[in-house]
Amino acid sequence: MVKQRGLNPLSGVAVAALVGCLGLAGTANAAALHMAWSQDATGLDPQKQTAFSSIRLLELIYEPLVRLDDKLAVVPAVAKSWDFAPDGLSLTFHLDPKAAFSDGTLVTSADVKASFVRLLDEKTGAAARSNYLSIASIETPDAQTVTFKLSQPDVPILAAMAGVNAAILPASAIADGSVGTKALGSGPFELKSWDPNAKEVLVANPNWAGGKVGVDEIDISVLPDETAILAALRAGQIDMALLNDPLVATLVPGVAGLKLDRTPSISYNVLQLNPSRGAMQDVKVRQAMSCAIDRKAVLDTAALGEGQVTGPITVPAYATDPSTLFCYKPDLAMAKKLMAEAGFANGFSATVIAATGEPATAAAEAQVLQSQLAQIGIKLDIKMMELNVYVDAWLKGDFDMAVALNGGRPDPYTMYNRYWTKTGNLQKVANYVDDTLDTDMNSARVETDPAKRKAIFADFEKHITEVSPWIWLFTPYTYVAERSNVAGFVPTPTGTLFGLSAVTLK
Amino acid sequence: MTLLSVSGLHVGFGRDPKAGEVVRGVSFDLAAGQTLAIVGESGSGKSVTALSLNRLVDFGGGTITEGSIRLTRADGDVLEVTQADEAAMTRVRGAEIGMIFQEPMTSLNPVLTVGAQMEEAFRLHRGLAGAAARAAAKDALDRVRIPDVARRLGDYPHQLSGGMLQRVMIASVLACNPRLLIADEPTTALDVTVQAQIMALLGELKQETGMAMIFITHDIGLVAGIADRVMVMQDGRAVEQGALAEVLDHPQHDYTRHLLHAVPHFANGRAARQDGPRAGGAAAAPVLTVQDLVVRFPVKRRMFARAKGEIHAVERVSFDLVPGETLGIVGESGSGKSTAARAILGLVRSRGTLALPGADTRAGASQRPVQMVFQNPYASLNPRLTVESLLAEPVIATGHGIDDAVRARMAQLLARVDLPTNCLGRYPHEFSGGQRQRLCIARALMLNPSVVVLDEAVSALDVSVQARVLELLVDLQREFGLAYLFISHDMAVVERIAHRIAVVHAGQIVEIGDAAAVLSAPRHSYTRRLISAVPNIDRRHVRFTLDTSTVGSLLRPPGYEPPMADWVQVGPDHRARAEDTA
Amino acid sequence: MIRAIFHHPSGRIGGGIVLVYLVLAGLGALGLTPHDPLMQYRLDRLHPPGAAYWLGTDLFGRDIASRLMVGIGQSFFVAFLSVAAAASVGTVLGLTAAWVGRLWDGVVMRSMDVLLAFPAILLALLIVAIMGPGTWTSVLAIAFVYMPIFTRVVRGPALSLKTREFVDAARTFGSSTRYILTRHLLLNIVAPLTVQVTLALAWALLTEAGLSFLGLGTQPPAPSLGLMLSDSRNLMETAPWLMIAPGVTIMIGILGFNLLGDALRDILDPKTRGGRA
Amino acid sequence: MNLLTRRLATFPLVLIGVSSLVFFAIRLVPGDAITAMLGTEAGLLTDAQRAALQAYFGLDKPWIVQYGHWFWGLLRGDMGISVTYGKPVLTVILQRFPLTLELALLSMVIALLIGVPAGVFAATRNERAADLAVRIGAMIGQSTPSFVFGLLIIYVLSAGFGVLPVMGTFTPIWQDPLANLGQLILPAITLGAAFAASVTRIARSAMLDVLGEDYVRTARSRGAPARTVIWRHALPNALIPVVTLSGIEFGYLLGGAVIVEQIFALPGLGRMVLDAILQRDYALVQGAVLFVAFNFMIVNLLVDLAYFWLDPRIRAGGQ
Repeated sequence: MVKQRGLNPLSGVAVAALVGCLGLAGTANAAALHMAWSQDATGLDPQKQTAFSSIRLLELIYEPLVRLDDKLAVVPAVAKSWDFAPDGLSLTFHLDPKAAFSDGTLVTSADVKASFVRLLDEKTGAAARSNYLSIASIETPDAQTVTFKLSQPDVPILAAMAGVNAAILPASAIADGSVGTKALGSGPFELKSWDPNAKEVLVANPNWAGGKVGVDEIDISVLPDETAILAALRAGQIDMALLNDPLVATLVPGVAGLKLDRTPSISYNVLQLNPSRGAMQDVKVRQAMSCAIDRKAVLDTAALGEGQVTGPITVPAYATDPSTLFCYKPDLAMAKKLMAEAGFANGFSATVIAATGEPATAAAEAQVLQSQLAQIGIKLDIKMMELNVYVDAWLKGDFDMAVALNGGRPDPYTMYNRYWTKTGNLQKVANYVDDTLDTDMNSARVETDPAKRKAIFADFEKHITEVSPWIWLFTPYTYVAERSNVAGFVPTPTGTLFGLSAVTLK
Repeated sequence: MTLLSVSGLHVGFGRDPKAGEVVRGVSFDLAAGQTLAIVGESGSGKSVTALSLNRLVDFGGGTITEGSIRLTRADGDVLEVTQADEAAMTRVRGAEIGMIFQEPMTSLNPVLTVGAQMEEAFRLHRGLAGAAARAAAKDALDRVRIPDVARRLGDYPHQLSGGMLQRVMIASVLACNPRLLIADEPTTALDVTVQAQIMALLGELKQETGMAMIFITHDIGLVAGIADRVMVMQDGRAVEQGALAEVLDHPQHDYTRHLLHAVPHFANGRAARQDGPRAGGAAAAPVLTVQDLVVRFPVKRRMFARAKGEIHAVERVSFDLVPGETLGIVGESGSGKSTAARAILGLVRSRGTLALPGADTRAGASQRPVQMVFQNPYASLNPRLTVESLLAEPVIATGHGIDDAVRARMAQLLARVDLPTNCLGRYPHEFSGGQRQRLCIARALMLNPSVVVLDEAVSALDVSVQARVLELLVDLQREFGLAYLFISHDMAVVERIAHRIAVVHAGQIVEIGDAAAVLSAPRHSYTRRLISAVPNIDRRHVRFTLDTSTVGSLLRPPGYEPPMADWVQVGPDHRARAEDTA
Repeated sequence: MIRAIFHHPSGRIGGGIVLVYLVLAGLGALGLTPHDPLMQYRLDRLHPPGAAYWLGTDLFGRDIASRLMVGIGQSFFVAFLSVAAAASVGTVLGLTAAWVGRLWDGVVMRSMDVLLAFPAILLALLIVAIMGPGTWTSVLAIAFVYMPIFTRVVRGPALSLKTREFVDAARTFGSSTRYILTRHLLLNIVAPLTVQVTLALAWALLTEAGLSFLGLGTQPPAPSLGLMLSDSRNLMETAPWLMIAPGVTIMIGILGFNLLGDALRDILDPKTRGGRA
Repeated sequence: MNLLTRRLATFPLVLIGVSSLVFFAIRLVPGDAITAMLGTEAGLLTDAQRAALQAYFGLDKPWIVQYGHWFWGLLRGDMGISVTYGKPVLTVILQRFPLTLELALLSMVIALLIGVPAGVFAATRNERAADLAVRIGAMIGQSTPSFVFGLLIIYVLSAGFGVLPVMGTFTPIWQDPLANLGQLILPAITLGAAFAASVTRIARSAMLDVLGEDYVRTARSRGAPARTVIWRHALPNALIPVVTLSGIEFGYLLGGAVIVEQIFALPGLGRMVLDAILQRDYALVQGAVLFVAFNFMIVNLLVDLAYFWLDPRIRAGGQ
């Protein structure tokens, strides 16, 4: 009697709730694409934001001069053509006359100049500035032409300009300081509303030079839990989602009506050693570690085999076949021999840091590495850290080893000069000075012949895996899950969502 | 006509009620309109017997294991209570059997108004609701002479005094005109004058309504005034029962005789001690002198506001105490007698002069010449310390270690208060109340004090235990030359132990002097009222008169100083405060 | 005392569970597990429960049953230690606040309000920043979170004990404040404190799981129940046993502590001890 | 009212304590808004760039100056600007608060509707099979982490029935009450389950105490049927500990239920605070913690007022 009193009203509420849920699920508007991701953008200033979660949103709103296609080739964006001067000291862009910001004003060379002046201004605080330091001056002969005068030959600068960090902003917005608070770009979509960490709504930019986009609107929800994203896909509440965790992504193909795009990314999972510390100062110890680690096993266990074993260079155009690299076939006997030669037959102890959930597989990688290195007597102590705390320690180079997922760049020079040249900004993080690496990097910068560049990078890759300051593991996949009503999405290795401009809904 | 017939009743507790029997074979008959008094000490099974009659014992974890209880109902049917189901019992309770309990303060629901609880009785058994129930409740309260009824109905229990609450309880029970009223120690928690009022009320109502009553008490003195028949219980059995006069005048059982004679009964000063050190006229130097002791508690309204007044809890109390003497301080609850004791021990802030002349002239005098024994031996011993730790505490407090001398003193004192000397490792809950109070006394004597303050030291004990503890106290006094300050509300007990008596009322001493003199010839009107309220086995079927006067508020405006009192010298050692005769 | 627990119906179940857990944790600590809890059997990754692996294996091919045994020890170590720390500091603060009263009471209780209102995550992050992540950090963070609760739990009864007659008696002897606080107040708060401790142990087990989410708890590969549970969430569909095993272990453990707490409350409470009023 | 003013007087003290603690605590944790925005790319900044960004985020002055500045703003009712949201802190908080408040209320209602009757039921059947069943049920509720319970609900609904509450956004109750309820009911059940379990335990033990009281015996002796005894006489007296517990739990819920908000993707206060901490949005963390602390104290006050209302003895003057 007592029990019924309490339960009757409650079961009524539960029934009402279920009815409510049923009624509300899947109320999709025909021309709107419903999307979800687990991490939201952290800001709207395309020149300043470096987080991948920000870039993929901003790439839909802003356009750089050029962009990369799904083969990582440079293709037109705001600029419809470009050429290097024979001496390699100037680079000229011809703008697309149709290119316009979403408010209808045309993109002119003045906007381009203003954008790069802002990017290079130290007061802006744009981290990407370091990629464009060879720009000596910018000339605008006419409204559709821009010439960058370079202080030294810089081939990779073109690919570097393909990122949204080099996006073209309206000169007027730069002048009135509204960049970062109001998103006004020349990309395929226009930002209608943004509720950080909750939801953003994008609408098609009618003035986009690239033509008409396939959907009128994109509603993006931030669902922090990836299991919940999968549930939302199942229930038809969203059409498309980005996933990070292979444990969740691999479930997608098993669900009727869902498909999974997996694209090898150019970012890489790596075990960063600190060659300035303890036993790791000895190249033989680092080599021994490289030989002891079974990269395929790390990939199979920590990421369910979702990814590809990789050498340092992840861009397909320049990459060497990993199986030819030093000790990419695990060789425990060799590892033990090297350890003995280095005088560490009994191994040593060290600490490895990793960020919680960044990447999702970090803790798992650390544990597999720990168990593999234990075979040659290296006792690893794992320290998981909140991301910011980790970044703080990483930037100070304050670690023995670090499990990291580092971003890739379309050009290996842009990707690695920061670590392996003597003047690199992150040289202190790498903590390793090597003449060969420095020379290779600097010659890759000035060399314009792709074939010669490829040879330089092959040499770089062979050498760096032999001296083994870091131990490269694998490139992960980026995942896009779609319901079967979504068509036309083309993923790229950089993980950009620019392909959304071609998506249509059935 | 037999209303209730109980035969061979056995009641037990716990998972195995047969093994845990508390009532072991009680039989009695009760005729309509008759009053049966059940007398016994704690653990005798008297309350459990009563609770079995309406099966409330079920809710306390008890089970009737054997016997029968046959209740003749209003319609003439006979109900076998031991077999009745809960629904039937719900109809019997309240309507046919009403019950009032010992603690009026806890027996009413604190979150419901008095009126709401009164009305419930009318709603349940008379089907009244709303205004009709309210009117009935008002009538019922009028019947028990509660002043200002309309306001009282809206009050919550905590706003009423104990005596008032017990009247409310009685009123709500009488609401349904039960044919049987069970009163379980209804006056034990009340002051003696209030007790007299309640007894008077019960007697009067019984006469009016003709209901039968079972009156349960530990105080055989109280029985005389109300009962027709008496049943004496001990260890779950009825050891004697019979008509009132039979039992009181010609007790057959040893235990009844013990209750009647060994237990203190008030004798109007005839039983007062005659061995006082002042008896010869050559009094020794006082060991404690209290001059103009004043205790006031500020009453604040808001945090930062000035005090809005002061409670004058103790007002200019003066007396002295010579070695070997007992000063009894009597008064009712709220009179300030305990506060005065606490002030002497330094437990509350006070003004006035406290002198301990001669305290350190004795050999082996203590650093703490005044010690105290508290009212409740259950509360004044830390339940989680062993006897050894308890006895050691006063010694440790003086900075001494526990050495062989201290242990020897512990053993000696334990032996002296008749506790086994091998009990040092035991905990308080392993002792009975009397033993615990002996332990408290031993503890107070550890530091060899010259004055012991005994605050209601025997009030919580069973009557026969009381007598033995009093004897022990007298013996100890003689042996150690102790001076006692004996605080009690119980005139019979004070009479047995005090050489001198101070009567306290509203924070002031109204009469002080030789015990026999004060008790036999009280001068002050308050003393007289107090003495006349004390129950007495010789006063049978007395009608007490109802009196609803209350003690006025002790709250005075800040800075108020009462006028000096005038004293009347009544006898050689007997003074009383002068009263306005107007 | 032990006999009393096993005579009490819920005490029997609760005591039994706790005993079994202690035995399991003991065996785990001695290394008497079916498999090495850290050994990664690479070929048997995500193996369902069966004869070889009683409760299956995890993502790395480690034996769940063995990890649970060690994890019980680890989790209970963290829970016990943090609750012990919270209880002792909270008790001292609660006791002194009640005894001294006035300004000190205000300062202590308002500080506890500050702590109660403070997000536990920020507190944990701060402690990690100072001490680095690991077992001790979780201990300290959990201790900080529960300290105000213990302070409140102790202060209430201490305020009422302060007015009890045996405390008055002690004051008439001139006993020192320390003696009164420890022998008279603390000793008598042991009963509610014991109950609170058993309840807090249950919370601590769950809080440890929550901290592991942020990498603030037990560091891998050491198994703790909370870490095992939080690691299992994205494998819920692939390998449900990963969630069920630690989940049920935590549940039964908490059940055991709560039942034991209930029994202790009944046993230590003088009101129910005598059986009859 | 004495109580009310005394309580209110302590508010500023606690708030100053909370604000100072949170101000310095968040700054002591490694990492700042720059690393939160740029991650490892922060290493590419030149000194001048870093200085420019520090000035932008207001991190360039010594802590004590920053504190003074912030505190002075606080006194004028200005909590600063959130760097992630680009809006005044109070605006951001007030935007998130209705959801959190509603979720907390709904969970408490669920908890009380289940917990109180279940606790009373168990108490009246002390140590019998039904009591044990309720208690085991309660303990399962109490010991199931909310993420397990929440994920199970989501999995069962989406995989089994293909339905799910709308996630990611929040429909305020004044716009569409039904949609609002549909969104909040599952998270509320998830939170309410554990909450109900605690209420059940407390209600049971309080009822057991109260059922042994003299006045309950009095009510029975008056012939009150079991229903009246339990609901009218015993329950109101047993409610005080239930109110205390509900107050504490409700206070915690008003600070946001991080894990449940995370799983059900609800933009509530808990997630906002967590995100703000992870993004080192100092002004928002400070403002939010202060706001939560203030709510916590208001709830404490309401609990005291509830005692006041429940117990006439407290009403009379709090002895």
